[in-house]
Amino acid sequence: MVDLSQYVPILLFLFVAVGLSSLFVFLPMGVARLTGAHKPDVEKLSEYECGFPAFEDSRGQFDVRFYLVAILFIIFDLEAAFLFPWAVSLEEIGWTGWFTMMIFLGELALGLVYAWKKGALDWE
Amino acid sequence: MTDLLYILPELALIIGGLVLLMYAAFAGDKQSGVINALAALFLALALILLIRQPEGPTLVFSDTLRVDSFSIYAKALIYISAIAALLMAPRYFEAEGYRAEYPVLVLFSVLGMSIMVSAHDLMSLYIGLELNSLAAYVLASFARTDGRASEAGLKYFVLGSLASGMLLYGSSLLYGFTGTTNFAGIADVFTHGDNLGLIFGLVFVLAGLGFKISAVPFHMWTPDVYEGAPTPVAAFFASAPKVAALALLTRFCMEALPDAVGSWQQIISFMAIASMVLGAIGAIGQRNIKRLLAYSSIANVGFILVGLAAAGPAATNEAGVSSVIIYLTVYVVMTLGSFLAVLQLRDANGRMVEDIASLAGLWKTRPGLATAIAIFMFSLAGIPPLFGFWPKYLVFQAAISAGLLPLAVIGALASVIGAFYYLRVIKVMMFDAPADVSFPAVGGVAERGVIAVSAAYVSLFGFILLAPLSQVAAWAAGALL
Amino acid sequence: MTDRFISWGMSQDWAFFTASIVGILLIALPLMLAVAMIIYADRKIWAAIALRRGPNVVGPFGLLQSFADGLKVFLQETIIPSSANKALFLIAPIITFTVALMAWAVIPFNSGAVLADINVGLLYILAISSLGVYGVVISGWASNSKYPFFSALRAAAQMISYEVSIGFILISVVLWADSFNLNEIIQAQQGHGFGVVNAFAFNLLLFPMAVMFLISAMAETARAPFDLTEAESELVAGYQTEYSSMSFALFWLGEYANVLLMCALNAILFWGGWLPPIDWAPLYYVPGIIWLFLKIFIFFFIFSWVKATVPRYRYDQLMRLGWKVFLPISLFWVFLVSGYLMLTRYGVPA
Amino acid sequence: MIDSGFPILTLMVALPAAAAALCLFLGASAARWTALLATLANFVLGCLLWASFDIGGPQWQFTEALAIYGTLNWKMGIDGIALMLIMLSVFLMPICIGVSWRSITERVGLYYGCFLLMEALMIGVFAAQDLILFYIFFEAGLIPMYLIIGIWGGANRIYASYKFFLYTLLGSLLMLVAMIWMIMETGTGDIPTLMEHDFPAHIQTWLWLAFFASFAVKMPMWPVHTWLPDAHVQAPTAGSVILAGVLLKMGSYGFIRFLMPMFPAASAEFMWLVFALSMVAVIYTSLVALVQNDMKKLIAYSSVAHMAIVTAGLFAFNQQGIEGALIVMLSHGLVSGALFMCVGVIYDRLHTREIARYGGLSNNMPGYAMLFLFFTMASIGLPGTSGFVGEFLALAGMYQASSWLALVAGTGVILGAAYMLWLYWRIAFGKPAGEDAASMKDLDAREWILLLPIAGAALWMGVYPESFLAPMRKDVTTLVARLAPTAPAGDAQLAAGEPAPAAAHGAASAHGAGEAH
Amino acid sequence: MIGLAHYLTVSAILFVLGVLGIFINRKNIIIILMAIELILLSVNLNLVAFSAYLGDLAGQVFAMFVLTVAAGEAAIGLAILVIYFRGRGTIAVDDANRMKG
Repeated sequence: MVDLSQYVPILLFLFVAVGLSSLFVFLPMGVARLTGAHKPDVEKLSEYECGFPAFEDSRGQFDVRFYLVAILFIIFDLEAAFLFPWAVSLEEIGWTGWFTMMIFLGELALGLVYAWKKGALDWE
Repeated sequence: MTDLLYILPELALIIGGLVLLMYAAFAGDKQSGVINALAALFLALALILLIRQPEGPTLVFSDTLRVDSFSIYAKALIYISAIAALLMAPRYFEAEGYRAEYPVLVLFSVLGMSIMVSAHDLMSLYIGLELNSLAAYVLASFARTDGRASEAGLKYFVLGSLASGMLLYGSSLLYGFTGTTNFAGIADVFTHGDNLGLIFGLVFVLAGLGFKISAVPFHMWTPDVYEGAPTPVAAFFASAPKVAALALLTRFCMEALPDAVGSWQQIISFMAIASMVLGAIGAIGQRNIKRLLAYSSIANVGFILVGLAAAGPAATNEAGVSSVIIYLTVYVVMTLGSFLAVLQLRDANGRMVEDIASLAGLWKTRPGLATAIAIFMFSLAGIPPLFGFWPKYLVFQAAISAGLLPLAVIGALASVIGAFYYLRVIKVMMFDAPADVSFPAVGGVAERGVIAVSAAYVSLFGFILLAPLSQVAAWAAGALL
Repeated sequence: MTDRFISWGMSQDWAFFTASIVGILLIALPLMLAVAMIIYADRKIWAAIALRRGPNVVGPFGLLQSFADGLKVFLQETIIPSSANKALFLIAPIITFTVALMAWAVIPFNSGAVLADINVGLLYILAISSLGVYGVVISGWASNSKYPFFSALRAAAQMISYEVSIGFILISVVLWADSFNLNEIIQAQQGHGFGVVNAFAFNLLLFPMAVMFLISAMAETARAPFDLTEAESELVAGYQTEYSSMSFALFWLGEYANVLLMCALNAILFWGGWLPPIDWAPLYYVPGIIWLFLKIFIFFFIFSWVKATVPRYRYDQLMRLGWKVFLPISLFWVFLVSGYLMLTRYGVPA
Repeated sequence: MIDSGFPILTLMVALPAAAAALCLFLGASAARWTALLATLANFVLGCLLWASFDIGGPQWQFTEALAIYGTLNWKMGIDGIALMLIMLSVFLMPICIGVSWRSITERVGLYYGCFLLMEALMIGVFAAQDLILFYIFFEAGLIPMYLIIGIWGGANRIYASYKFFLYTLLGSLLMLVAMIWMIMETGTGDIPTLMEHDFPAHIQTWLWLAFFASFAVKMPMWPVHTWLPDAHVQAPTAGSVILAGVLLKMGSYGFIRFLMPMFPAASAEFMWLVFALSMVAVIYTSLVALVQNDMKKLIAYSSVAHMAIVTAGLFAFNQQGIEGALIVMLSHGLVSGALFMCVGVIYDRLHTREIARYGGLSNNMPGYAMLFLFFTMASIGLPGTSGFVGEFLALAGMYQASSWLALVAGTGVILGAAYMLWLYWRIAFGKPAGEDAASMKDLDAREWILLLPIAGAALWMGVYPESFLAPMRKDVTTLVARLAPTAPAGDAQLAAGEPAPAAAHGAASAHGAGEAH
Repeated sequence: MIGLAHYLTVSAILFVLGVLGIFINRKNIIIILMAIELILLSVNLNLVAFSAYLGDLAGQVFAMFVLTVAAGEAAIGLAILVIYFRGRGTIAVDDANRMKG
């Protein structure tokens, strides 16, 4: 198997970072209880809505365009996954590899053109 | 670069698909009729290129694709049924406005099927399958305003993805335990016996493919999708992808698992029995004709799997494979004809009539159509002298010579159960007093011509073409042996 | 550093472990300090451009302002709205801050001065920075309040939109450097511009990418003029609206850590990283870390400058810029750069 | 007469088939005439066929063969038995057309199309010399019959048509599997070859059962006969005629053509089963017939009883038994068809088949009463009618095989006399059940024309059965010889001390049939 | 040390979780989409682990394909879900029952 030891510092970093941020979140909560700053009441704990009590559930329907962006993102971001290994191995795969990827990119571009013409990229 | 010469039909489909996609994007839905015709033309072009293809067998693209007589035949069948599915579409969508993406999606889907039937590697298998499926998911929910269509699309998507997941999981195990994704390489490893990992892989792959061909117990999506999807889409689903998936399954079994016959034959036999029996039983209570056809397709897949199971032993390879091919050929004609006929069923307001009970007295208003439907139904039931009998006979024959007598006997019993619901359609059309629904004649001469031709083909006339059909099937089957 | 610990009598594994922990602390603690200072700098620059004074009360020249703010939020009460999903509500700032720190693990501060010298450093950064969006989305969802929710949606859409073009932009750099390792990318820039300038940005083909990357970086970190996620007039404080105390501060810190990271990436990918600007021997006597910090600060200045002067984009303009301008251009640039490299490096096809 | 190379059998199949296709597109009157002309033409062809048949010549005559694909061949040819059954079909067909001349007013084209198709398929069944070809003809008959019962049938026609279709399909699909197995095993689907092929005994058992499943349903034998009364009652008159007249004969033809010569050992093994079923059928269905209120149902049950005599006679495995069974088949084909037509005649007038609604018809319909009486007598087996010859021969054959069987079958014949006579008594004598029954008109010209030929044929068969027996005799001898090695000895040899086969023949000639050649 | 068997075990667990997620989940269709992704991820884990174990690149190439196709699949799934939601106003699994039989 591949030697993963060079990733160990990253793992350690993860532990440290999580520990540090948890500390930042939870320590003040404890401190606040000690100092007496912790005084919750109903009004304080209600969510913010321009000074009014909330009218309706906040997680209502939202614009379908967000979904559209998500869909487009999935496609275009993951197609890039093919580009990364390609980019660093151009030397080995040569012109065949280049042409292949260009055809792929061309199709991707056609997809973009289609989405564009269909108005998927418009926010209005 | 010479590899490209072997995929000219596929290239035609890709380029056609992309060009039409752009055309669709720029010209809009007003041009969808033109795009539909162009897509059919591209398919015809692919068909021509296909016929001119060297019959090989040739392995191209690092042995991931195999071009041989089997793939050529299966592709021809797929292209022809796709053309038929395209031609029936515009009129169906007339009411809500035909959209130009439909033919493009069909092209892409067909491209995926093309890759499927040529696949000689787990990767190309997967890519082909997904290319087909992804387009198919969209096609299933193509009628955006119809709640049933989106539900059908959703169900198809979820279960189809689950199927791909299982297929992939099996593929990954096969890859891991054989060290290769190539069919020939996998076959090599199997010659040294199998182990648990390989068997698991095999089972998962077959289960995944079982979903795609809607074999029991992986059939749950079929009735819903057939009912919910727009009728031309259902017709398309019932024909071309079935051919592709079954051809793929056949190729996979014959090329990757020739030495694991004992393992896959059991699975296929089980699926065959379950599909034949449950397909027949499930259809009995159906009131919607599209659902009925869905169950009929499940049952028919069961019969085809009998042929595939029979193709296992070396002695009956050819008989089994060619029975599968012939069954597919005839089935495609029957099912396309049936769906075309169903497409004719519109009431005075132009709404589709799918309720079987509303067909009552169809014989009075549309005698020709009723006769055609009756022919298709009897043929699907496999009653001689209609041609639908012949493929059933062939798979039984193959099964018996492969020593799978129980399959043939159960198949025979299932045919009787199956005959029951086919008879019901005929009964409603021919025997019952006319319902209130009137069926004005719709569709052009071409559409009715296709119905007539396919009805003629599955009637007695099929036997006239028996010899050439059998020879072509033997030629195609020869590539896998 | 590992070797030094070994020489102190530690076993190989322990030495590696200790060295890593020390390295982590050497990154994380100064980073937090830097963030505090950079917040101060931000306010000062902004004030100066607006002809105001900025913070000038706490400490000399107001230098301790950030620390005072920090102490204040630390002692504040942490309010968790009653309708919020409590666990998620608290996890969101942790994610944001953790991710903001984690990305620094592969940033080279000097030749060899990198915590984890992995061969796919750039991919790592892309991956980690993509995770940042989770903090935002989770906070918006968990708050169960309208403004955070909408803000989170906007933020998510905005961040992922620009991530796409960032991905393609980076391909151009990777093509040229032929590596994902950040150190190797930096080294590939030595004498790149006209044989003397240590920067990809002086390459005519890559300069547009450098500009686009800078702009995308601003959008990715939701800095002005792309700070639509917390456009006060529309969304109050965006996804942080319901947060208070240190949870709020963590978003804040994370945001600035990300800004610094983006500045560092700009410096590393296009402006030579820890290399001196000119490929001239005397300059190499100055430690690389100084050059890097200098470049980071210059970029931060640019960030602040833009924030102070450029009016905020509308959301549709933002999306249009990402999808209709940057994406096609960067896509085309992949073709251009790779084609150029193929011709120059590997010759005309036979 | 007919050149041996002339494909007359194909022509006889093709002519009605083509006419059937034509009828679908014709109007009512044109379709009627087309059907009539086509069936008459086919009858003429049939007469030519009979006239050219070389009695005592080769076993298979008028053979033609055309390879279609693989083991499927268009192979036709007939022996004497098939000839007689084809004759029966072509003789009954124009009469059927005539029967429905007025009663069918809806979808006339389709109706006659179905009938003509039936004719083509029936001739095909009897002439096919290829297993699969036979199967195709055999099975295809389901479709037109399903439509005939379902579209033009009585009130409960849907149920009857389903039952008819599914019962017969179930049986024949099992037969198909067995056929495929046989083809795989021997590499040929040629029926004459297979008739001489010796399958291993244990396999014969299974194959026999599969074939039996099909033919027993078609025949129909007790207890799978239940579709028949329903089908008969619901079918239009002509449908009943063709069903009783020819379709049932397909089952017994299958016994003679397949079950017995191809699997002699299994046939001997299952002799007890056939006998048992036949005995039950004869007694049981006769008793059931006694209590029927519906005329058609009564005749339908009588058909089951008659067919039981056929099976019993066939499985006696001797010349008399089989010849008798064949004559019963032909006779039943004519007589029961005629009886159904007689029912149809009064049904057309009163639109009910309930026996109680009629009575005293001999007063207002003397001609009808006379003909009905004749057919009743023929059905009972009065000497001088066709029924007598067949039943006597069959009983004689049965007696050789098993005296008990003969006893029970004889009882059945007596019971048959009882219910038929009682039926006649209730209808023709006594007081009219009502005004309407009393005012019915006697037979018109059309009905006379239809019924008289059948009466003539039945009479001919009763007086000079040799005309019909002669073509079949050699085939029966061949069959008996084929069965001889495995045939169990009967318990009642008539002529003890003499060589058994000779004695058997002697018995056959005893009642005047004589040796024709 | 973590060996092939560990990877396979984790992958198998993920796979089973994914399948169960599809069948047991009766709440929300989005969860089904996630379960599908989980299945594909388990496959990828398998492929990459095998690839590393065998020293054969094919597995990683396969994994890339799976990844990309999974993206396409997710996109299409989401699109269909949006259409479905628009028509039905709910994405509860139990509500997907307009067709029966």
